[in-house]
Amino acid sequence: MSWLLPLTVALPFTGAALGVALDHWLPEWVKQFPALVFSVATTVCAVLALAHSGSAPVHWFGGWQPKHGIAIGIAFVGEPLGAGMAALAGVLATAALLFSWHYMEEAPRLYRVLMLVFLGGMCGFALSGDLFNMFVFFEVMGVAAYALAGYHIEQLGPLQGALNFAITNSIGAYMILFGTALVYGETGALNLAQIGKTLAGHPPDALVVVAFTLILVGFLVKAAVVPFHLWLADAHAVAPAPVCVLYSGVMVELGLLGVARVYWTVFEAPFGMHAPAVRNVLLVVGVATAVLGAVMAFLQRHLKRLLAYSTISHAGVMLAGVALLDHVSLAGVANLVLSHGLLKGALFLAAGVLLREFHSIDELRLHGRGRELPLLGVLFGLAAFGLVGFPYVGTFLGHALIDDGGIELGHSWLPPLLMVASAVSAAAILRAGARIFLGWGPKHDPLLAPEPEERPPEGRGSGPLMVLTVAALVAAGLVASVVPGLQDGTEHAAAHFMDRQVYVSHVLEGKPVDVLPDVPAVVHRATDASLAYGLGAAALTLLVTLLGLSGRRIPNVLEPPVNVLKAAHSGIVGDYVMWLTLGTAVLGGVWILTLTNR
Amino acid sequence: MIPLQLAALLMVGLAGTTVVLMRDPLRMAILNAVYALTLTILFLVFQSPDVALSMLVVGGIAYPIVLLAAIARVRSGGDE
Amino acid sequence: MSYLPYIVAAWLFVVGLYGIVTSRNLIHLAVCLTVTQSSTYVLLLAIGYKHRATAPIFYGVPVGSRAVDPVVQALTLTDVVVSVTVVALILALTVDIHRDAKTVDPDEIEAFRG
Amino acid sequence: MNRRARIAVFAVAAAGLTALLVASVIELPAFGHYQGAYGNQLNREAVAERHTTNVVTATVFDYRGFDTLGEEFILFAAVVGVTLLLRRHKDSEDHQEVLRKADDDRVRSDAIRVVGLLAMPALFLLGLWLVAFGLVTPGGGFQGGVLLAGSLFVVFLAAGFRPYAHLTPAHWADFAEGSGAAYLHNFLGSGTRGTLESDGSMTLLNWATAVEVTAAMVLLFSEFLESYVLPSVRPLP
Repeated sequence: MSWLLPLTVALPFTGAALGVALDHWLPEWVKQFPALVFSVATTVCAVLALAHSGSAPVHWFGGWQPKHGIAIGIAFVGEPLGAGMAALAGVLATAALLFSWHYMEEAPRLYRVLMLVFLGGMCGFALSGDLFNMFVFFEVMGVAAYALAGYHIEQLGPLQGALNFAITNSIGAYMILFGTALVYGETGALNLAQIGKTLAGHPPDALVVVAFTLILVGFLVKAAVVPFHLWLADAHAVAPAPVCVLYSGVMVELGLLGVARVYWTVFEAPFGMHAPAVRNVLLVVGVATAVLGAVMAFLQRHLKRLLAYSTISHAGVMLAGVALLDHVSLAGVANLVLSHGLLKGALFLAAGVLLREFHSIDELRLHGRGRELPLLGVLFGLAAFGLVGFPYVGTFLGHALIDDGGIELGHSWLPPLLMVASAVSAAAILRAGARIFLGWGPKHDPLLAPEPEERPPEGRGSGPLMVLTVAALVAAGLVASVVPGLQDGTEHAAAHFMDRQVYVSHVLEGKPVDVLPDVPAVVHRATDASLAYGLGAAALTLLVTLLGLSGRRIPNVLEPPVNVLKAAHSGIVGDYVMWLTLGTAVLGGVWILTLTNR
Repeated sequence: MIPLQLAALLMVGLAGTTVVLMRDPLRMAILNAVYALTLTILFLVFQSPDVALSMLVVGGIAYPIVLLAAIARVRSGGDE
Repeated sequence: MSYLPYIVAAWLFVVGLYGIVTSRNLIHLAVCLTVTQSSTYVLLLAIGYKHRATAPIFYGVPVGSRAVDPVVQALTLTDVVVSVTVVALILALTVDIHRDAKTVDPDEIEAFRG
Repeated sequence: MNRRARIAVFAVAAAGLTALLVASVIELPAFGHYQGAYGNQLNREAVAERHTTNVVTATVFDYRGFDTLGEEFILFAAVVGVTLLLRRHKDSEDHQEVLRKADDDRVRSDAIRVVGLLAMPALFLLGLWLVAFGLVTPGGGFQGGVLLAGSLFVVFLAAGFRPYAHLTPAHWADFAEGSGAAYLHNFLGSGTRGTLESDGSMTLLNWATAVEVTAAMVLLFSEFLESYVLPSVRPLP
């Protein structure tokens, strides 16, 4: 079934190309359809690829199979985690396009064409098994995403958001390329399996460590991990809501997929002996991201910006899960990506409905006005609740598996911290929801950052199609933790994902694999610890939500650090690039000292 | 390393630095074309004629057009 | 001496970043971004170079002659195209920003705080 | 963070980054002593397998053709993105109106006109030549495409915006860009390797790339030119 894999890129690209080529020759009413048709077709292909991912089919473009053990072409590898990401991208892109059927009134054709290119870029990145090809698709995603961020060209905010996004992510891409060049110089290979094979037994010298750092940082910029996260809130706050669905639900997570993929296929070979050095650094970075994102989310009143910081917080939790370097936690990350993507997508679309109905997206201005939309309020509340990690609801399975992995590896400090982070970020969303849809809490709150008003789209009214899309995403997201067999399936997939030797022999020598042996379709009982953390998170969420609605001032002690935090998120791209450079230098420095044999 | 390569490399390093240090956009656009030319020469002496050609057309046609149009647009500012 | 090309590449990367961090003009900033990117061209082509070798074009040269690496050249070609696209996008944003804010100084655009 | 603090911290960070980069590159194989297997194998086999003498082109259009597909869609997305960003508000102006308002009274010397009119066909032919012989000698669809677009741009320099706009109607440029990009999906094709028809497919791909790049560059230049020539048609919101 390897022919399915290239279709996930070819279909959206063809749709985009035809959309431009035939634009002047098609009647107006026909134009709506192609984007949606191609998006649905892409989703079908990606889901089929996921269904057949048990044998992890490998597609060599142009038929250029490896010769004399050397990869000469570019390969797509349809292993379950990559195919799953492509499928999620397809589902969310389809939801976004459905939602925007009546949403985008300006330049809709350009918008749809860019969405299709964006989708193709994400699928290609998720499936590619070639380091340089990953860079190419990183840029395809990037270029489409930068332009979409600046969609509202008549306002300054979107322009600056798009600019910060484009500059920081481009620098990240060039770091990836610099690292790729170093790797190519050392190994003479670009295929991930080939590089991994060549680097096996190679000592971790400065070249390998720096190449790893550069490639990792490039992906972490996309994944919005502290201190590389600064662009994300700016870009999310201003991009059209349906575009945010793809940013938050897939693009950020693809950054983490990139990290995981290059680590396990390539760098695990030279670093295997020093895994704790990699693990500890990434754990610290992940937890810092989770906590900082949650705190910043709590300080926002601009709903989309609030959701954006909550995404940063979740990206931190996911990075912590990857950082444990353990297959159970990696399976947890996969589950978290799925449930978070669906629920966060629903929340962004709900924010889009609010923007259209009330021409504002400011939590305080919308105080109580959401009472006109009870159904949307219920959906909003359910989606936010799903992000808490309450036992067997929404993101629970992901959190539980990451916690289990952490405890098993002796990092018992990790679960409480992640619990606090997810509780605070969920509380921020629930607080906003309670203010908007229930009219609870005061109308003024000095805690929240002042925010420039976002100018709404021209159109008014939301229409049932939009709310229906939100409802479908919420429903799918809430049950993601109790899909029979999902836990076992992702654990097998994660274990395969981490097995470099099997990957190498499978890709280069065509040795068959069976990634997903018949798993029983059951839902496992969660461990007592993860149930306790789930309940704890729920209690804490409730507490923090009420605290947020009480209108209390923050204690004076906390004011300086909060102000420093706010000031660091300055919106000035020079600052962002400074942080990017500093973060790279520190990460690389730490790893040079801990990873190299000297 | 042959002397030609050494000279081309030093010119690239120098021109790249000058481009960054030049703060006037119009002069920088011109310097950038010079920088592209030094890169073209470097690629030629690195035995990469395809890349050199590509750099030449990009540095000689594409960059100047978009840069000069943007500079002119920004300079003429405030006319609306 | 035999590492000079790589050192020049590293230098260009950092100099470009310096330009971006200190820039007072988005057009200048866009060009600095291309300087950062040009470091990867130099690095890639330097890595693939071989002494006393021809270009990988066997036109008037017998097949089997010692030739430099063709793969890095293919990668650099893609890289050059990417740089044009990014510059074009950033300049388009710059033109729009100038229309709205009457400035192209990244430090003076203040759409976001906190 | 104020500017000075930013630059001070950056200086420290940049010193660290430079040290890292230098520490890594000096462990690369010494300049000129590269030994990688991948490129050698292509150099050995491409000429016989692909019936082309330019191995770089064979890599670009065949072995790693999928990268090129992605690359062309980066260009494609950038052009669509620039069109989106530089669009006139709510499409209130149609193309004819744009042309009517175009400021075409710039004084141009006859010398420029003559040079331009001589240069344009020369550049155009050179562009075609670069594309046509890209599989044999240096050059190819991308380089030739940029040059072709550049030769059309000379019309703007020599004769003004209106003739340039008539020469590059957006509908047809869109059509060319889109269909060129659509054709490039043949990069995905498999099963042609080693046969005579395969170099035929490379030729077609090369020309499709040229069409796509020319159209993309023309659209890109036109967008920037319109924003320059027609500043006043864009109303402030």
